[in-house]
Amino acid sequence: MTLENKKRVLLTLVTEAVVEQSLLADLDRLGVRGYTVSNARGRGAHGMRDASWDEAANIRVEVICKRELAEIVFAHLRDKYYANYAMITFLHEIEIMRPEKF
Amino acid sequence: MTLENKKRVLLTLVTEAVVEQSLLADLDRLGVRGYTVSNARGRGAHGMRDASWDEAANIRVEVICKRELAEIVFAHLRDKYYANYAMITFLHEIEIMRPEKF
Amino acid sequence: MTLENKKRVLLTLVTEAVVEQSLLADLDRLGVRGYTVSNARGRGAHGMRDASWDEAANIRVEVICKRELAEIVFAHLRDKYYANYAMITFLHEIEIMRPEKF
Amino acid sequence: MIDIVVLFFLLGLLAGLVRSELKLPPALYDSLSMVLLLAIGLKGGEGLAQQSLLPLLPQLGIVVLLGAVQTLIAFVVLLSLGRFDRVNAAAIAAHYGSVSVATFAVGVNWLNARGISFEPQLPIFLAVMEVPAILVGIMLARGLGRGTNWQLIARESFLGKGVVLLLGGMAIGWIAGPENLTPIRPLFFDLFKGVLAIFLLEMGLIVARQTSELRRRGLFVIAFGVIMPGVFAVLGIGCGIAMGFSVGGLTLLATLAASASYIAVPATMRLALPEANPGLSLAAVLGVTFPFNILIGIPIYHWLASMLVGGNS
Amino acid sequence: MIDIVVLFFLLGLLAGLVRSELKLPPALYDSLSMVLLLAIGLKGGEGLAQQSLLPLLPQLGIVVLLGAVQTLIAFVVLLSLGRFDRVNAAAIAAHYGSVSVATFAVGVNWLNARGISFEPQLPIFLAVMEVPAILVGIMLARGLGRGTNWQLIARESFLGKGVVLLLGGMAIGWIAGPENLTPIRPLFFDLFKGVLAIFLLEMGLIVARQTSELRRRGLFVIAFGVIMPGVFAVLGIGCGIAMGFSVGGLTLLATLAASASYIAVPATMRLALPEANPGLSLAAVLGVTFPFNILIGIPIYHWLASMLVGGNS
Amino acid sequence: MIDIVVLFFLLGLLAGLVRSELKLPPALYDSLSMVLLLAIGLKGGEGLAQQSLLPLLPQLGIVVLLGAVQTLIAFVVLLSLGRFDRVNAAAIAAHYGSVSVATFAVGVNWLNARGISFEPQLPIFLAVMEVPAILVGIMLARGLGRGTNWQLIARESFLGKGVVLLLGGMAIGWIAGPENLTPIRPLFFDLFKGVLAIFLLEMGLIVARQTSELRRRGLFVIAFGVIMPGVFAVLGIGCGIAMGFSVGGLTLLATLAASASYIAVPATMRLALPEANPGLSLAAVLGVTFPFNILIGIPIYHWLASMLVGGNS
Ligand SMILES: Nc1ncnc2c1ncn2[C@@H]1O[C@H](COP(=O)(O)O)[C@@H](O)[C@H]1O
Ligand SMILES: Nc1ncnc2c1ncn2[C@@H]1O[C@H](COP(=O)(O)O)[C@@H](O)[C@H]1O
Ligand SMILES: Nc1ncnc2c1ncn2[C@@H]1O[C@H](COP(=O)(O)O)[C@@H](O)[C@H]1O
Ligand code: NA
Ligand code: NA
Ligand code: NA
Repeated sequence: MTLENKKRVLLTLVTEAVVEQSLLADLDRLGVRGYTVSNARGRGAHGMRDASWDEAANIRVEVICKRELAEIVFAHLRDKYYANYAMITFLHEIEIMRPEKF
Repeated sequence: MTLENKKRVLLTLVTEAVVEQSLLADLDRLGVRGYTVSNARGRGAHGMRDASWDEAANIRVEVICKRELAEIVFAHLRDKYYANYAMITFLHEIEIMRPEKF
Repeated sequence: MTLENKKRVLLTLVTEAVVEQSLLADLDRLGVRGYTVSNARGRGAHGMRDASWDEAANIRVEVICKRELAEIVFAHLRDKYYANYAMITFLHEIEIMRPEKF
Repeated sequence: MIDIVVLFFLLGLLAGLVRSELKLPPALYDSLSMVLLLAIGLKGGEGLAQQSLLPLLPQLGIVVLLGAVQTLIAFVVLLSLGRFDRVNAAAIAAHYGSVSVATFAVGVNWLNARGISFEPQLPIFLAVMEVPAILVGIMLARGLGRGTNWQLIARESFLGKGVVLLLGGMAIGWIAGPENLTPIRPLFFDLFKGVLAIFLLEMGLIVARQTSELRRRGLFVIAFGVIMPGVFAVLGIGCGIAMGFSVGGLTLLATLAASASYIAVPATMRLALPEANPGLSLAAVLGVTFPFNILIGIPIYHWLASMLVGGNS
Repeated sequence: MIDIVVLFFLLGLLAGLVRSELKLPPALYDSLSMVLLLAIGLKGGEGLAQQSLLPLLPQLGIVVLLGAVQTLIAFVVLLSLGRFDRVNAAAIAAHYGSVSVATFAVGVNWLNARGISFEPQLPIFLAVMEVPAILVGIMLARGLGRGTNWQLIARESFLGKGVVLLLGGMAIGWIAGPENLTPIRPLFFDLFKGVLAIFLLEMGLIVARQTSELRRRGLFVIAFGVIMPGVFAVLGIGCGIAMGFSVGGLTLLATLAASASYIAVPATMRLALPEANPGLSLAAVLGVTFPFNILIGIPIYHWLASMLVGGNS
Repeated sequence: MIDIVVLFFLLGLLAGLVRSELKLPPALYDSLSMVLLLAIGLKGGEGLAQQSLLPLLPQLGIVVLLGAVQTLIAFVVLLSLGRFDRVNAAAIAAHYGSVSVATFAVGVNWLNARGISFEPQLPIFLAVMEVPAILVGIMLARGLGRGTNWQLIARESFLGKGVVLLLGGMAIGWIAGPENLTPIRPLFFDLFKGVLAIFLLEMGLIVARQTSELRRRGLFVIAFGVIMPGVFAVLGIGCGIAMGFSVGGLTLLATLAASASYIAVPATMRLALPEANPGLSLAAVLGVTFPFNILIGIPIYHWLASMLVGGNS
């Protein structure tokens, strides 16, 4: 049995927990249909962020959407957050089942 | 040095925390060799699920397996959970090292 | 609008929480520029690891880097951890925006 | 004067309604509820140690029946007057046939603050009444046996956290007896009201989250959430009189009957009746019935009980 | 003798400096800070219940002004002497114009341990002084209105956890009055110092994390972090004398003025002034000012207050 | 009568064995263990403040030796009678040469409940005896130096949470002295037994998880887990007599010697001897020795001590 899967992209970003509210509001405004958030810690250009207290905690956000929308989100993140916040973003293709959801 | 990597698929699903036990039992029964679970929150067709209490918490489950098994799992999730639970599923190809594990 | 994305690989590993410090020190030494860690639980060849207490907790570590470095990391993990620790590793290609970061 | 622990509930409610940043760590909420359950159990067990257990058996039968009957009544009301479909009617009914620990704790506190004593078996009733409504609710929705994983449901019901801590606490209190409880009194008894206060602060925040759902559901849910507990309280008082309870015991049994579950039942229903809309039940239980009971209900039930039995102790 | 709660701070600091494995669960830290905020609020509300509220209004005006003026002074010092850029100067200044609950709690504990009473409105000042510095700081960096999401900032400021719990606790204490507080006294009052001790243990661990950042920042930050609080304490005592406060009240107001925020302000500044370097402010506030105040500052401020008003109660 | 805190252990054990849903938040477990460690330390430090410290040094030497000898004995037994390979024998031996805070706390509680006093330096022994077994165990498995990251091990051992809180608490208790401890007594001393009770509830749940592993391991592990502590308790009493301890002190030192680590040692061994099977050690330590000690061992050790020294204080 083969299910008919459709292609979408999964955009993942890791950034400072302090921007969660503001970031999710941005995603809503850009037309994203859904997202998943989990807590994370890590290291990068902005040093160690070990989640030992609120200021040093990261979040990991995943968004499944069409590639065009992902690029719009990417551009928005770049313009609004890259300069001043610890943040990485990346994306890759995935197969999904219910294209109407994403 | 190039390691000889093999292909598998990584099936990811995000759903309500309340089904964790039942879902993992299903995975066992379907013949999955392992899985990874982490806590998550998010938004989707079923509204905001912000993990503020047990009823509103999500989990994120990852399963590495062969594509054929992934499709069986996909079909099972569709039949048993899609109608009544907040759930998304997606998959993509990955490279692994120890094919006997997955 | 199309952003010019570059390719990297995302290396993911799931292992015992007890090795976190040692593992992250290894990554630093191998020249990795950053990583993201989150808490996880799961099942695999080493049985159920349900995070019910420290000894039974997993972590999920993600590293974005060039393929060559990923293979070095892979080889190091294989040599140092595979025999005695619960661990899985996998990787796949992703698109990133700021190649100088990874 | 409104009880001080209820002021904490109102603070949480207000903070939630104005969408403040206030959030309690989930681990704190779990810890407090564990202490409350154990404390209620220990207190009950301590009381039981001073009396014979035999007369309890028929009483347990009565309250099991009470829970089942409540579920049936709520089901019929929701189906006929509320025009809910079968499954949603059954699911909501199960919430109302079952009980709420938080409401019970506020009731205990209300009586304690007024020096009114009550029968020590009430905490057993609290543990016992959690379950029957769940089983009746599932049967109302599905009929007997068809496609229901009864084993899973039994585990969720009988081995749930609430039941284990309540009955476990009672067993410990019963085995240890008053004197041996002394060393743990500072934590479980002296801090009880402070713990309850913080717990209710969080309840206020949780209740505040139900308002948008509630607004969507309209008047029937609100009316149901206020009137149904009233009716059940009277039923509870009836059962209590049949068992020869004091005014304090009647008040608490009325409170139990009037209360509706928002922990054990939602979790079990989500698995047993997945088509039922969980938001619907929670809007009624948390958005209407819980605040009604702790703000207005308990004093009314006590007044009713005093009227019917005469005397006020 | 150094206060016992301060010994816990030193233990945490030492453990952090030698990089021990000691870590407190974040949920514990949040729970303790919640209990402290509520306890401080309840105590204050209890006191206010025994006096008229009207004379408070002008006093609130004075402390709001105090917070704003402090922010301005710190800004000018940082810009001119510290040669910081405008945004970083404004961000750091906002931390120092605002207040720290932990420092205040240590001050309260210091006075209690010595049987020195203070005016019950001090906790209100604590709540009120959190906000003005934030607004002034943002205006200093950005000017009025340009591109600032004032709505978001207002929510973060006025509905933050600290303000809600402090004012909520005060309201409850005020409504309930001393007698009705009795049942929750064991948790909120008897455990206060133990809770503060564990809280300061964690503060020690947090402060220890600032040392590497501090080393990079050099002498100016250290000097600023010690001298600025001294200056502000004098300002605070001045305001307190204008309001006719007792020595205890003067000491606490000086402590408030000398203290610098490390929770509310950093979080808000990260959103309002993202170009400001958060590590800079925290190194000064946590690495220098907080330990200075609780180890040395408070006794000095008390001594100063006694000097200026005479008498030692 | 069985101690009430042990009843909580049995409740947790039972709940775990019937696979109930009961789970304690990990943050609660961590918080309780922190309070226990600090309380034990404070109490010990308070006692030490009233005596000279010099005679302690040789005593510390004795208990360090005791821990090392225990590890050796256990290693030989496991290698010869148990037919374990070298690494697993060494790893398990290290657990038994080290100590368990939970067991110690139950012992303290047992003595307190019976009004039996003990020497104040026992908590220091608890801190000191955690480490030597780890070092001896690693050397038994690996020989000296070859490929062992001693720096990492030293950090894990000497700067672990348990050691820091115990010694830190002792230092604070010692510096502050009895009078200055008064304000934090309600939290650390009055709540001690309640905290221990909840802690043991969780221990019961943890122990229950070991049963399947235990079943697989067969009789030798069970026999070892019961007999070895008995032997070590006698060794401990011997050392205690050499140091001229009271019956209470002997009982506690026997308890320490008989107890086996399930926190510090497993974590360190996982890093230092990764080939050792952690499930094996935990099955023996948690599945057999811990319950044996708190249910049966402590009263036996006390009886033995009374026999040997005569008198019962
Ligand atoms: N190369 C990387 N691989 C995986 N995660 C990374 C990497 N670099 C940064 N991160 C994550 O992204 C966060 C912000 O990165 P940065 O802005 O580089 O400090 C870090 O705290 C890490 O959690
Ligand atoms: N487009 C999306 N991208 C990422 N996660 C999503 C998306 N849609 C839904 N989710 C996640 O899946 C959960 C269930 O989705 P739903 O059934 O659409 O409510 C949500 O709570 C989110 O955590
Ligand atoms: N097939 C799999 N898919 C996803 N996660 C897995 C899989 N196998 C193992 N894991 C994760 O990796 C951890 C260690 O695996 P193992 O070494 O096989 O016990 C497990 O506890 C799981 O969290
Ligand atoms: Na009911
Ligand atoms: Na200030
Ligand atoms: Na031992």
